[in-house]
Amino acid sequence: MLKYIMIIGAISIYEIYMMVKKRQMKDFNAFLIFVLIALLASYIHVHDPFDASLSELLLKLVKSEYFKGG
Amino acid sequence: MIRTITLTLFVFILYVATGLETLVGGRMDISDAFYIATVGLDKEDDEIQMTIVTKQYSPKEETSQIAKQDKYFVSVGRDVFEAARNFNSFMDKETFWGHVSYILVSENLAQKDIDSALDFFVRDHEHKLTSNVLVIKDARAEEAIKLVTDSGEDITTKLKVLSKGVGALSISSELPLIDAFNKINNKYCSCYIPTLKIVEDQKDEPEEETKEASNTENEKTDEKTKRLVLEGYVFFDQDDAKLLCSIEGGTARGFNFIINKIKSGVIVVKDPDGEYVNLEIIDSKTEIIPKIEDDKITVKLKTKMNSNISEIHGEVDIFKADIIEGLVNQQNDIIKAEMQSVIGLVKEYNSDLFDLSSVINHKYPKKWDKIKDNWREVFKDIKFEIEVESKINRTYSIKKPALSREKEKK
Amino acid sequence: MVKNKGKISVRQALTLFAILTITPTVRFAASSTALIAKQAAWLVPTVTAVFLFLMLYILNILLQGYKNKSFTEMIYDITSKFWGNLIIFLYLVWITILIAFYLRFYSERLVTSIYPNVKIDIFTISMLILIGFIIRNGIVVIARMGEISFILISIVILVLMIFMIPTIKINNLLPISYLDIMPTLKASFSGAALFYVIYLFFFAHEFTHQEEFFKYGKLTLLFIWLINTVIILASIGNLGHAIISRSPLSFLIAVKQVTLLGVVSGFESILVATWIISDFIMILVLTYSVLNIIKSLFKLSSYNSFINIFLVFLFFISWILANNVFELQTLSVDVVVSGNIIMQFILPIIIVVIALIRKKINIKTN
Amino acid sequence: MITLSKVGDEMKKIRTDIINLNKKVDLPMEVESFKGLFANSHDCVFTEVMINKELTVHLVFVDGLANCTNVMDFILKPLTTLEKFTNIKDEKKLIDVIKGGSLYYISVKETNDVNLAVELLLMGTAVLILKEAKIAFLFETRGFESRSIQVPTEETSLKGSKDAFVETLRTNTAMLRRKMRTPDLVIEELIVGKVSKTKVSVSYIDGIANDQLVKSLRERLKKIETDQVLFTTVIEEEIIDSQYTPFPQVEYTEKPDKFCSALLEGRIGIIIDGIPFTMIIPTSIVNFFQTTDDYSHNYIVVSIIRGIRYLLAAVALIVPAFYVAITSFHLEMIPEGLALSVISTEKGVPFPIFIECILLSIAFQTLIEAGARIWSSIGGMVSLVGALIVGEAAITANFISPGVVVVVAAAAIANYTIPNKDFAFAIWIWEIILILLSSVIGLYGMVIGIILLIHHWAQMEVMGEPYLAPFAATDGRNSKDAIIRSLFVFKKKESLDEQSKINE
Repeated sequence: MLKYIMIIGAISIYEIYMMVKKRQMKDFNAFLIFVLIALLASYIHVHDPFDASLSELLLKLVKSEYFKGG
Repeated sequence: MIRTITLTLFVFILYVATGLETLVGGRMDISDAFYIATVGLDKEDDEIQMTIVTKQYSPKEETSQIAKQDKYFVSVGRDVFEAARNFNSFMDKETFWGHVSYILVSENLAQKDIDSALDFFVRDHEHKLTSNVLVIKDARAEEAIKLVTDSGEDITTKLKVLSKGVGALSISSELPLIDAFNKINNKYCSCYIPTLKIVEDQKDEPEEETKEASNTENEKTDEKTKRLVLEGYVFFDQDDAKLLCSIEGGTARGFNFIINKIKSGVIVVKDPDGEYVNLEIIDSKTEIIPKIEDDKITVKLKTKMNSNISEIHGEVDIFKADIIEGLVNQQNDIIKAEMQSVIGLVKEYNSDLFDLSSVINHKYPKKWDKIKDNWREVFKDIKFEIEVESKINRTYSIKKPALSREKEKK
Repeated sequence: MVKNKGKISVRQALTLFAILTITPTVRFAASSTALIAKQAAWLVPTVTAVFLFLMLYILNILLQGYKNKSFTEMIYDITSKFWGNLIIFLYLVWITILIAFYLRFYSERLVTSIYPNVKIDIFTISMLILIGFIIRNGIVVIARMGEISFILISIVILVLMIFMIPTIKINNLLPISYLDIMPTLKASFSGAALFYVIYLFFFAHEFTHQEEFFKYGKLTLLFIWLINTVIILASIGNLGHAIISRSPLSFLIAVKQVTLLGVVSGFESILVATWIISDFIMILVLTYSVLNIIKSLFKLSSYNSFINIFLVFLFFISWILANNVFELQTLSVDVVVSGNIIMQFILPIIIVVIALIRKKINIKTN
Repeated sequence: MITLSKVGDEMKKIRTDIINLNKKVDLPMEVESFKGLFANSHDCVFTEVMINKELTVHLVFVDGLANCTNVMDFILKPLTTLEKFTNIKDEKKLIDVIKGGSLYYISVKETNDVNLAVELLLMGTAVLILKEAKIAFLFETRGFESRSIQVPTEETSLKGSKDAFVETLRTNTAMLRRKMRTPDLVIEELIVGKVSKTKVSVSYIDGIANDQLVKSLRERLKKIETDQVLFTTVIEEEIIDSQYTPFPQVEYTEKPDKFCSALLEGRIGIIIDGIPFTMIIPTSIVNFFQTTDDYSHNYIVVSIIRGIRYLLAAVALIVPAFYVAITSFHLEMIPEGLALSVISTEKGVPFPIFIECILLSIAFQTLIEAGARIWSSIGGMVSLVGALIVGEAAITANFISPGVVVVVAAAAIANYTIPNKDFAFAIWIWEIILILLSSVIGLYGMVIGIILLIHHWAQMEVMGEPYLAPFAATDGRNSKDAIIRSLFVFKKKESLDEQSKINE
C-alpha cells in the first residue's frame, strides 16, 4: 500500500508542478478527484474490503451462470 | 523524441543492473533444454509411469560419446503432470515438451482412462497438437522404448519409418493428437487409436517393409529377436472412452477401407488353376451413404477400388475378360469380408466406430436433431449394406507370365 | 497534410476502428460463435455485417449533422445538460471498464499462451508505461501508427490464412440448413459487440473529410466482415466447432497446428506478436477517447496532466476487475457483450432519434 | 610592410569583428585597407601598375582564384601598353576611359565599397584601385582549378547516365540546366556561413514544388548561423525537424538525373558549393528504398526487387532478435529439426545467445568501419582477417556458435541491400535495441521494440511531411510509386498536373 501511495504521490506532485508551470490551475479540482479515486482504487486493490472482484459483482448483477455450478 | 532515448536508456540500465532475472522468469536457454521426442505412458499400480526419450541428433564427432549415455529417463507420479514434473528432480536439463512427436500409451492405461492420459498433452501451451498417439498392445511403453533404444536406434525415427511403411499394407495409420482428442470429445462417435506391438517371432510376418527395417537391429541380439510392429487399431467406447476391442490384420484393413485411409496394400486371389495372383491396391474410396425410410436408417458402404496385377504365379494367361472378372469377384469378396468383420464389431459393441453420426448429420441435419439424444439406441437398429465395386486396371511392364508361352505350345 | 496538423482524416480513424475489432475477433469471435451457431458459425459475420451496416448509416447521419464536433458536444446539444452529463458519465465508466478489461485480458492471454512463468504485472505495467509515453504525441501519431499496424496485421493474418487453407476440412463447416438460422441470428448478437466506432466519436472533432465517413465505413465493414469470416472459417474448419467452442484462445490453437511442408511450424509466435500490437492500439485509442471525455466532462484546459494518474488508476481497476481468468471469460460473455450492445447500439440510436425529433439534424444532410 | 605595423592591431580587431558579427568595415577604398586585411596572406597579390610616370594604380587579386592570364592579358597589358592609357595624365580621365569600355572585359563594376570589393575579391575578382578617386574597378576574372565531371563513385548505375556532380556549384547548376531546359526550373542562391560564405543553391520546379515548402526552406536557410558550410550536416541539421533520431531525413545524391527526377516529383534540391553531394528534401521512408536504377529496368522486375528490399530490411531488423527470443524463451516455436541442430551447435559455447548475437553484430559493423578507414594500400587485410575471425576461428574456438553466425550474417547481408547507407546504419542500431529487448522478455520485448520503432517513425516529420508517407497519413495518395513501380506511360499523364494538386 505504501509503495502505491508513494507512486501516486510522486505522480501528483509532478503533475501539479506541471499545472502550475503551464498555468492550468483551473484543472486542479478535477485532478484532485482523480487522485482520490486512484487512492481509493489502490486501497481496494490491496485490502479488498468487499471481498469480491468487480466482475463478481457485475456477474451477480446479471445473474450469471458462473455462480450456479455444482 | 528525447523521451524515446531516455526510455531506451532506462530499460538498458535496468537491464544491465539486474538482468531482469528476478522480474522475468521463464527464460530457458536452448542448450539447457532436454528435447523430448517420444513419451511412453504406463500404468504402475495406482501410479503413472512416464518414459521420455530425446531425439538423437548427430552431434559433433568429439561429443558423440557423451551424447549416447543419456538415452531414456523414467519417472513416476500419481498423474501425468506429476510424473512429468518429477523429471526435474533428477535430470540435469529442463524437460521441454514442445516437440513431442509420439505419445505411446500402454494398453492397460488406455483401458482405464485414455482421456485423462491425453489431457495434459492438449492443455499445456508448450505442446504441439500434431504429435501422434499410439497404443502399445500387450506390453509396456517403457519396454518398447527400451527395446529400440538399447539397440542403438532412435525410437522416434523408427516410429516415423514404421508409420510411413504401414501405408504399403494399410493395416494402420497415423492419428494426430488433436484428432484423437476431438474424437474422445465427441460423444456420438467412438475414438480409434493405432496400435503398436512387440513381436518376437519374425517368420510368420509377411510384411516386408518392417522386416527390413528391423533386420539391422536384430543382428546384434541373437537370442530372442523382438521388434516393433505397427498394426491395427484399438477402439474406445463413445460414451465413457473405455477400451472396447482391438483389431488387426484384415479387419484393420477393412476399417481403413471404411475410413478412407487406404494407401496401398496386397490382395491375393487365385487364378483358375488355383495358383496365386497378387494384386496391388492403387486407390480406394468409400462413400458412406445413409438412407432414412420410415424412420429406419439403412447405411450403404459403397467402395470403389482399383488394383494392379503385380505378380502372377501360375501359367495361365489370365488376361481374358472372364478370368479377370473372376479375379475381380474374388477381390470384391475379400474386401467385403474385411469390411464385414468391422461391421460385425460395430454391431457387437453397438458403437459408432467410423463417425457415422457426422455423415447422417450432414445429410439429414433435421432428422439428426431429433435422433441425436438417443443415438445409441437408433444405432442399434441400423442396417448396413456393403457394396464393393473394384477394378483390375493394369499390370506393369510384362503382360503374360513367363511360362504361359510354353503352355500354349503344348 | 501540412494544413491539417493535429487532425486525422476519417479514413485514418476508420483504420483505427478496424484494428480495434481485430483484438476481440482473434480472441473470441470463433469460440463464441461456435458455441451457439456450431458449424454454421462462419455465416454469423455476414448477418452481423447487415446490422453493422444499418448502424453505420445511422451514425453517418449523426456525424454529418455535426461537423467538427465531438460526440460529447453532440450529446450536450441534443439532450439537456443533465441527461447529457449522465450519458457521458456512463460512457466514461463503461469505456474505463472496457480498457481495464482489455488490459487485464491481454496480460492474462500472454501468460496463458506463451509466458507461463512470468509475473502478470510486468505486462500490464509495461503496456501502461508505453501508452503513457506514446499518448502524449496526440491523435496524429496514434493514427499513423494505426495505419502501419493495420498493414502489418493484415499481412500477417493473410499469410496465416494461406497456410491454414490446406488443412481446412469442409466437413467441419457443413451442414447448413434452415435449422441454423436461429442460432446464427443469436450468435450475431455477440459479433455485433465489436462495433467500437462509436468510442472513436469522442474525438470526432479531430476528424477531417467527414463527408467520406460512409464511403470508407463501408470499406472498413467489408474488411471486418472478411477478417471475421476468414478467422472463423479457418478455426472451425481446422478443428471442428466442438474444440473451438471450448478453447479460450481459439484462433491460437488453430494456428498452432499449422505446419508448412511438414517442417516449419510455430507460427503462433507471429500471431502473438500481432496480438500485442493490436491490443496496444486498442488500449491506446480507448484511453485517448476516455481522456477526451474527461476533458469535456470536467471542462479541462488540457488532459495532459491526467494521463499518468488515469493510467495508474487503470492499473488498479484492471486488478480489481477480476480474481482470475475464468471470471474474465465469463465477464466477457455475460456482461461485456451486452454492455457493448447497449453502449454501441441502443444509446446512439436513442440519441439519433431524439436528435431527429428535435430537428437538430436531418436525414438528408449528406 | 610599413602599413601593416601601423594598423596591425586595429586590423586584427576589425577582422574578428567581421567574423563574429558579420559587420561591415568602414575603411577607405585604398590599397592599404586591403593590405591590412590580407596582411599575412601570401596568395593575395598586390601589384603596383605604373601606367605612366604620373599615374599609378594598384591591382589586387587572389592568386589561384583569379585567372592570371586573363589578368595579364586584359588588364595589365592594355593599361601599360595602350597609348590611350599611357597618355592619360590624371585619374579622372582614367576613370572616364575605363568606363568608356577601353579595358574590354565582360563584367566590369565600379565601386567605392571595400566590403563588396573584398567579398568579390575572394571569389576571384581582380580589384583595380585608384588611389586618389578612392574608387575601385572590379574585373570578373574568376578562374580556378576544378575537378572535371566524372563517373559517380557511390551510386553506381547500370543503364542510367554516368555523370556525377562535382565541387563547383556553377558546373552543377549547368548540368541541371542541360537536363531540364525549362524556365520553370528555378535555381535560387543564398550565401551561408559567416566565415566561409558558401553559396547554397535551392532548386525546384516552379508549379510542381509546394510554394509553402520552398518558402519555409528559404526561411530556415536564412536563419542558419554558422561559421562554415564545409559539410552537408551543417545545413541538414538546421533544416530537419527531429534531431534525436538515427534515421536520415535528407536524401543525398551525386547523380544529376536522380536530382532532376526528384525535382519533378515536387521535391526541392539543395546544392552546396564545394560539396559534390546534393540534398533532396522532403524525404520519406520510401525514398531510402529506391535507386535510380529502378527507373531504367523492367518495371515488373523492379517492383519485385523493391518488395524484396522491404522484406530484407525487415529481416535485418527482426531476425537476430527473433532468434534470441525463440531460443531463450519460446523453444516450442523453433521447428524440431532446427532446434536439434541449434542444440548441437550451442554445445560448449560459454556465452548466452543474445550476447553472441550482439558481439557478432558489432563485429560485422567493425568490419565495415575498418574497411572504410583502412589505407587502401593494405585494404585487402580487412577481408582476410575478418573472414578468419568471423568465419572459422571463432567457431572452432567455441567463442560463437555457427547458428548465431548464420543468423547475424543473414541479417547483415540483408542490411547491405538497403540502398541508403545512412538508413542501413539506423536499422542496425535498432537491430541491437531489439536484441536487447528480446533478451529481456523474449517476443514480447521484441514487439515492444517494434511498437517503439513505429512510434518513432510516426512522430517524425521532414519539413512538415510525414516520414511514413505514403504508407501513413497520406490517405493513400501518392503511394503508386512506393513499392510497385508503374509504367512511365501511366505516370506521365498525371505527373505535372496531379503532382501539383497533391502538393497543395
